[in-house]
Amino acid sequence: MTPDLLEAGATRMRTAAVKAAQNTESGGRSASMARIATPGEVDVTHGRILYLEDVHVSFDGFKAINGLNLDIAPGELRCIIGPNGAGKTTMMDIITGKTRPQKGSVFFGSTIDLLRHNEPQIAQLGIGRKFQKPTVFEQLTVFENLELALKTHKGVKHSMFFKLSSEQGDRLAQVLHTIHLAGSVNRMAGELSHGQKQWLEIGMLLMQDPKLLLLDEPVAGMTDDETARTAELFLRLKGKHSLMVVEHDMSFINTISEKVTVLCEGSVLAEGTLAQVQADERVIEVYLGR
Amino acid sequence: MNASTTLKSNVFVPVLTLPGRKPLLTKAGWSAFMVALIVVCALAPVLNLWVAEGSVFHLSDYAVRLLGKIMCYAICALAMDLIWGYTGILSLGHGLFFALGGYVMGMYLSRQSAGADELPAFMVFLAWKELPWFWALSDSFLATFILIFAVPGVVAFVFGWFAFRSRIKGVYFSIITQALTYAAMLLFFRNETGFGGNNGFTDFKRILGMPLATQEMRMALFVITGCTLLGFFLLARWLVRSKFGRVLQAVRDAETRVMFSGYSPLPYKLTIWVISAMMCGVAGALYVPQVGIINPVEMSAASSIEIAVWTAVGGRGTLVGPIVGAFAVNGAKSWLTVAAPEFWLYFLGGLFIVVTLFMPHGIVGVVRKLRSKLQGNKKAGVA
Amino acid sequence: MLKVDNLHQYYSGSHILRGVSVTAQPGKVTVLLGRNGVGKTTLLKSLMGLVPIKSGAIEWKGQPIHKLTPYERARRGIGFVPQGREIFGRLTVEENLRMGLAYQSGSTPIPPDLYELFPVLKQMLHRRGGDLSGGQQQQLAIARALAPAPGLLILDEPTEGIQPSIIKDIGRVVRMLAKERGMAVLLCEQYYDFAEELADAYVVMERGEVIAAGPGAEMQDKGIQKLVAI
Amino acid sequence: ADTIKVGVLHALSGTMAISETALKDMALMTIEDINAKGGVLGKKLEPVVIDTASNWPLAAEQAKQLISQDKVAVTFGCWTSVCRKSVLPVYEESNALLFYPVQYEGEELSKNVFYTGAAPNQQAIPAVEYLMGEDGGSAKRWVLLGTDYVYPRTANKILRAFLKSKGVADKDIMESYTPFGHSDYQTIVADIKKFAAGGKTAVISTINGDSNVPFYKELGNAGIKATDVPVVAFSVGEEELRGLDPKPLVGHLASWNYFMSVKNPTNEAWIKQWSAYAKAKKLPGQSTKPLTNDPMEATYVGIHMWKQAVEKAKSLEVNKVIAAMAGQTFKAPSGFTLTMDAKNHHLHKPVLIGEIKADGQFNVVWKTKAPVKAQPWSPFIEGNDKKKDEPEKK
Amino acid sequence: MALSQAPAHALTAEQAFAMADGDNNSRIAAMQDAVATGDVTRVADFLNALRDGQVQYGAGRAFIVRGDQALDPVTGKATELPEGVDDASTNNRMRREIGNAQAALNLFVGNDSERLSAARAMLQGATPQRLPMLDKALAKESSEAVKAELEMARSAALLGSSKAAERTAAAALLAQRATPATRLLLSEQLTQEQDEKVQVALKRALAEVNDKLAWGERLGVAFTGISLGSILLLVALGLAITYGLMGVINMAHGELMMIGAYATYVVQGVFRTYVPEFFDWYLLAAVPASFMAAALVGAIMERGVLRFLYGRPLETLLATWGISLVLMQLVRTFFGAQNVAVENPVWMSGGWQVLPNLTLPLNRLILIVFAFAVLAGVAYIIARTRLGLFVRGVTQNRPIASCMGVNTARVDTMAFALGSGIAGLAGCALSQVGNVGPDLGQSYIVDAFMVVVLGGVGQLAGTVYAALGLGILNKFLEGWTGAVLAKIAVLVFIIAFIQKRPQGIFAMKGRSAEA
Ligand SMILES: Nc1ncnc2c1ncn2[C@@H]1O[C@H](COP(=O)(O)OP(=O)(O)OP(=O)(O)O)[C@@H](O)[C@H]1O
Ligand SMILES: Nc1ncnc2c1ncn2[C@@H]1O[C@H](COP(=O)(O)OP(=O)(O)OP(=O)(O)O)[C@@H](O)[C@H]1O
Ligand SMILES: NC(N)=O
Ligand SMILES: [Mg+2]
Ligand SMILES: [Mg+2]
Repeated sequence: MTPDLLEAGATRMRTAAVKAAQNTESGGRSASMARIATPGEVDVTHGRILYLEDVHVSFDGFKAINGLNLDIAPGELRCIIGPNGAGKTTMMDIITGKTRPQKGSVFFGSTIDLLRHNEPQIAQLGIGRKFQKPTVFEQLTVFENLELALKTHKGVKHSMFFKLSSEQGDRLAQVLHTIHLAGSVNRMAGELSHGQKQWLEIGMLLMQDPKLLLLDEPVAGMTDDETARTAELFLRLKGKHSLMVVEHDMSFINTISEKVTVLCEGSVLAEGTLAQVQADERVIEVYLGR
Repeated sequence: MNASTTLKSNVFVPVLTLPGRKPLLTKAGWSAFMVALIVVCALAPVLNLWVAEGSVFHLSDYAVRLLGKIMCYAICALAMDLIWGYTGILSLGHGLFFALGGYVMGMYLSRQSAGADELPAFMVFLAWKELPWFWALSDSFLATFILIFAVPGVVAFVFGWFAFRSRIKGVYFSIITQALTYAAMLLFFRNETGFGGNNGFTDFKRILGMPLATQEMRMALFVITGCTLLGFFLLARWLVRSKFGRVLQAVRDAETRVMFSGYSPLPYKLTIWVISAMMCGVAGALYVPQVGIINPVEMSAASSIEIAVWTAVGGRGTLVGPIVGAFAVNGAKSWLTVAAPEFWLYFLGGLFIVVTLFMPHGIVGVVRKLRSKLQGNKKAGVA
Repeated sequence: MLKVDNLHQYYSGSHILRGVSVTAQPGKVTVLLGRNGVGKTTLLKSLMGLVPIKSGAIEWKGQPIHKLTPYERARRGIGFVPQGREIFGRLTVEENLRMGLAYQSGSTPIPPDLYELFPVLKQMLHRRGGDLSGGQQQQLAIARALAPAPGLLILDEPTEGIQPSIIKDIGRVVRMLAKERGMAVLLCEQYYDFAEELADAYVVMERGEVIAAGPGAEMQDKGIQKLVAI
Repeated sequence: ADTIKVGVLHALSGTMAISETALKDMALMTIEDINAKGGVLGKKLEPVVIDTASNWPLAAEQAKQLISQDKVAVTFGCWTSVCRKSVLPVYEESNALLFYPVQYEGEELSKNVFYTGAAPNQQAIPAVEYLMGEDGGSAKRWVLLGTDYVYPRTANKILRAFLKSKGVADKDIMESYTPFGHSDYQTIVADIKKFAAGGKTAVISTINGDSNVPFYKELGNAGIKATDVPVVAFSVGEEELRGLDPKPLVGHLASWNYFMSVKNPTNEAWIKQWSAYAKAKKLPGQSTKPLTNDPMEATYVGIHMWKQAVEKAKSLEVNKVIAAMAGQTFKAPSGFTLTMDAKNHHLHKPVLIGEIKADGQFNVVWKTKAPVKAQPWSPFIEGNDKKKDEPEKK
Repeated sequence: MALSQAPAHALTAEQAFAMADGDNNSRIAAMQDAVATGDVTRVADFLNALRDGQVQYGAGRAFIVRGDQALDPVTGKATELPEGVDDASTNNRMRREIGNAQAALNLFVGNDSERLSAARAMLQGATPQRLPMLDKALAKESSEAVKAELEMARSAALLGSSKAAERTAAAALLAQRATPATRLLLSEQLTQEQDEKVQVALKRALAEVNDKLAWGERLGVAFTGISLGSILLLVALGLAITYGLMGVINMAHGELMMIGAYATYVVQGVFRTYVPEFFDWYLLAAVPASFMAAALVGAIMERGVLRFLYGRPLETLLATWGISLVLMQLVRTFFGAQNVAVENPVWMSGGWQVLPNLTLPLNRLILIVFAFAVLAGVAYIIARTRLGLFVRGVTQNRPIASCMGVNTARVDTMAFALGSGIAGLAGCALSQVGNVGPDLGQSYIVDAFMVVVLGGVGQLAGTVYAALGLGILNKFLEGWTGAVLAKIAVLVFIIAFIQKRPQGIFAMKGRSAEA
């Protein structure tokens, strides 16, 4: 190699290093591509399982999330409320890797930077999500839906030779029972009614056995009775799992909540017990109505 | 600790019979499979080689050739179904993989036919002095055998890796696969590329040192093709029956949900894409010695679309369907171009229209419907 | 008046509606209650003509409409808010509202009072429907159905995903539309308190059949909430 | 059987249908004509028509069917070289007979094929010589323009070697290829214009059928006149001009072994016969504007020669017919008596050069005195000097 | 050469015969002789006849035969045609010589514009022998413009002079006139120039000419790119509706174009037969006819087949594939498998000379304008009319649109017919630049899909960018790598581009993209 070539190479290395040092942002999808999800436990020694700091997202200039700060403790059941369009769903999109924020940091435990992972990796790290609009695999049976969601190795080779163990089968049966779909195991998910799909999606989440559950309007379209059962289920999960529940159903929130966060225009408007936030004038103004 | 333990402690769990793991084939399925195997491996050779030519039971050489060719097409259709029917990715580029397999085989056959140290004929008259680098190894059958899988596989892998990584979906994917084959076709058309231009490779004389044009060799190729088809059928069946297959179907229905369930769609799509491409490559390789020519027309847009057409006519998302479709469409084509050379396109075009309008699930769908109706009637009769 | 008589409906072999009869009077709000999967949505869809019925009759303003196509029913003044919002995701909010006015003449303006009810729509007039938040989409779906001032309004779980203050507004509007404009409202609802508050009449379904019906005032006495919860 | 089956294997659909349909009809007319005159060996000919659909592997399969199922005595067919190449092994392996009626690149000789079209020396080379001469415009610079496939590439290879032997330097040759079905010739025409500004230029076009229309239309638009830059084509005949407004093309040239416009009684009678046939059968296109061209003539000649050979051999047996073909003569519509070479399975054919006239016909401006013997192995291709001028017997 | 003398005498029968019979060399000599000595009008008339192939000869005499009347070239009066006459054949060389001879005649007797073009023609094939004639013409020439041209022709002739100084001077003068003709003259002289000094002068002149011409070439490339782009745009616009908006993977799109092209052909035939005097305006009638024909076929397709397939896009691929086979075969059955001829009307033939080496063909110019006019129409309908709104709504959610009171069936039919009609317009346009045959559509279908998809499905603006972008890119590459590699490169570009923008140029972003 000639000296000037060497020189050029050295310059390139230096600039790359500088760039890497300056690159405080996540680097987007490409950054996470090369990275392998760090296996193992989430570090919750600092008492936080989820941690969002100063997150910003805008869509063509519209600020959907605007300096959001939020954290959740392990085992906590946190309710999020807020007006339509406050940014609740967008926040979940950010946590699960679907939307990349322009700015801010999102950590799972104190060590895992979620912005450096893509959706499947985040799911495997232990974050499960239920969508606002129920999404299930319509062309598969209820059983197959649950089986796919099952927490297990999700690689290609493994799935080719996968066989349901009896223990896993038991778990599947329990979940089926929990979501009241035992009678529909062999039905195509696409044939279920709206409410049934909601349950199936919750069931899939349970199969996934995540550390953190993000639930976007889980009781929308459920009867009061079913709502009560859902509440019961969530309360049972609480403690072992961390839950973040978005709902507009105040009575439901009332049954499950300890701490409620009110989101408005992309940032936290108020936080406290339900009674506290319900008494907050601003919350009444923008959300509850008089 | 997990949800199950939480649940266990609180909830009464009734005994529930979960759907068991289904066998690879049903009993009837296995019988049908064995029959097919016997027909291919024993009956056909006997009828062709040992039954006298005048006899009504004689299987003509022409028929052997035709059926052999269609079985190659059936492999393509099967491959297409894995990627399209089960994974929801419509490839308009499978003709490329077929052609690549065919070209690998064609190179070997050309070398065999030209003799040990000679250049293939078309190179001689275009004054190539020596074989270009990519012809290396083409004189070895073992290398050829490996390359038949490797070339389409590697091309598919590289292309698929980029495309799936960029999350190219739906028609966008279809169109770039079309662009890919189209570009490859133009490249292969050029004489200068070194693959015989638009004539491609023809006039093969020997394979493995044996003459190609004997009845026995044709029959051997036929049997190999038939066994390959049946083998691929089982492989495909096993794949779609496994959880792998269900993940593919899930990708087809709701890719986002798949990701949020912790699966990375990329390796799944890539795996089935590469398997599918390799199957097509094998089909191409089997096709070439039987048909006697490989040229860039196999890479034209229409050829790839036709593969999709066979699959759809037979019944997408079933495994018997594409095979039935390949036989039905190509059989009709071979028959009608002779029986009604001026009108056959009306029949064929009409067939596609009728199938889509009245048989949304293809021929197999119609058969299933009839069968369930029959069974329904039977049950009704019993009750 | 809407009169549904002995409706039967099947989804590929399974009997979903088993002889449902319902009426909805102009000027009154009729609420349809029932657990998940009993066939409420199916009933409402068959009223619009979106799913074929096997037998039975549907009458609106004294004329049978069950043979008509959905658009003909719409033109007879039936407005529909489907479950799951079903707005036109790639059309702007304004275009969505224009679609609501499809059978009106081309120059019909979008009624300004819609914006009073749902101010967010005015702000987001030129955003694509699909980009809206879930609740905003629901508001859009309701506004779209109200735009042509239909004589019969069919609502399938309209409060789903909507913030409490707006639910209250919607309740007020529905009552106003029934009382002041004489609209017949058929409302399918899971949110029991909301339903009870609005109901002039109620219908409870179970497994594709009507198991209870009566005037709204009797709901509490008859323990309808319990009935739905079992 | 009391009839003799003969195969007619042409593309009636797909890309090549444009050219080949007329050959199928010509074959049928000739067969009908022969039957009307008593058939062959006292038996009627029965044509078996097959549509290759421009799909060459299918053609190979169909050829097999013709030979083994229909047991035809002979096949007349193919247009493209790739079609011929794909059916060739079938004919050789079954020892059957194929008559191939189209000009081609040579470099082939099969015992089972008779080539009634031109080899390069019967078409391309005389055309170039003409353009070099004073009457052709004394061209000094050459554009070799073709569709990118075997025939143009080979033809141009031969021509380049020929031009070199005539002292033309490499920088005075521009070679350019377009993909199949290319329809936008703006750039190429502009390039020709630019190239032609460097000296007296002629264009040798081996553009494939379908692309000719856009090419010539562009040529006309760009105002390239034949008096400035003549274009001589080897694949443009009367049929191709049918799809064109010939007025802007007047003076551009083609080289063939036959033109419809040649004046002689044989041709007149043949054209009349064809017109009557086209009208009677209501052949689309042909019935309103009957046209004949070189490959049609080659088809016609081929069928007649085969009949003569069969009658000479008094047998349909392939080897005997092949032997009897040697030296067959036939008075062709071109006005010449064509002879089948004793050895190389190619016809001795005259070469005619025509300029396009405003009515889409050709004005013959030059022709050979006598038929020229074909050189399937062009001496301008290295190594061909060692090749034998007859098929290897099996 | 005797051209220097003004012609005075009459054309003789011998001269006429000598021009018609014999080998071309002697005929050309005879022609030059006649121009020099013959009667101007008679010689001009005879030359015209010779050029148009209206001369016959026999028995030592030549005749001008127009229609069924034979004229005596010497007198111009009617005469008897003897038996056994032959056509006097005229090939390119003869035509060229006739042109030169006519120019020489015109130089002295023509009106202003005839003299101007004659003087221009003198630039070609200039030899020093012409000098006396040119000098003579210059001497009596009154028009400045013609004089300037003659000066140029004089320099061109001087380029072959035996004096090096004259050659150098001529080169310098010619350098001022940057045309392909001067370039040809200069470069030809350069190949045979011995004198080094003159070589330097020639090279300088040539460089100067090339510099000036380079601009024309660059603009030419840009124009060809835009032209190709406009064709791609036309070809893709209909598909942008039937596929982009309605989601029908319309494999018969090409055949709808073919129908438009055949409709044009039929209209042309009707004009030729019934109103030949208006033949040149047939295209104006063909435009609506091709639209209607294709729209009708489209409407039948939609009513008969496609309406049963909404929401099953892949099935539409299969059915329309079948329809395309049937349509192609129908055309073969009725019109034959051959191509048919569609002529450019006179007002679309020829070109507009912008620079000496840049002529923009009129038919291409008109097509560009046409393409953008169609685009404007489509954009208006889609974005501004209720039909456009309904189409977009209906294709997104058919059942709900019908609940809004939209007659979805009618909207579907109208939209599909509109898209098909636009394909028909594209076919009409293509008939002016390419083949009209049963396969017309097949050659464009792949390109059409590439353009629509590259632009972003359902994005009209994207379609425009993609069409023009691909056109220009293709033409730019073609000048550089040749047509085959350019096409391959463009395809590879498309593949690479989609990697960067998986939803096309105008990707729909955000949630609505998934909806
Ligand atoms: N892709 C996008 N383009 C433009 N605006 C968007 C996009 N995605 C979301 N928004 C806007 O961002 C805001 C936040 O939306 P988000 O769905 O997070 O609200 P939400 O709190 O979940 O509301 P809801 O309770 O109604 O579900 C809304 O105003 C929405 O219109
Ligand atoms: N497309 C379909 N195919 C087959 N079965 C269906 C289909 N759609 C709905 N069903 C079944 O019909 C029944 C009634 O469904 P429907 O959607 O009307 O219930 P619903 O009362 O509206 O429930 P929810 O309160 O959950 O919205 C359910 O059992 C459902 O599984
Ligand atoms: N043989 C030819 N012209 O392809
Ligand atoms: Mg939300
Ligand atoms: Mg419902």
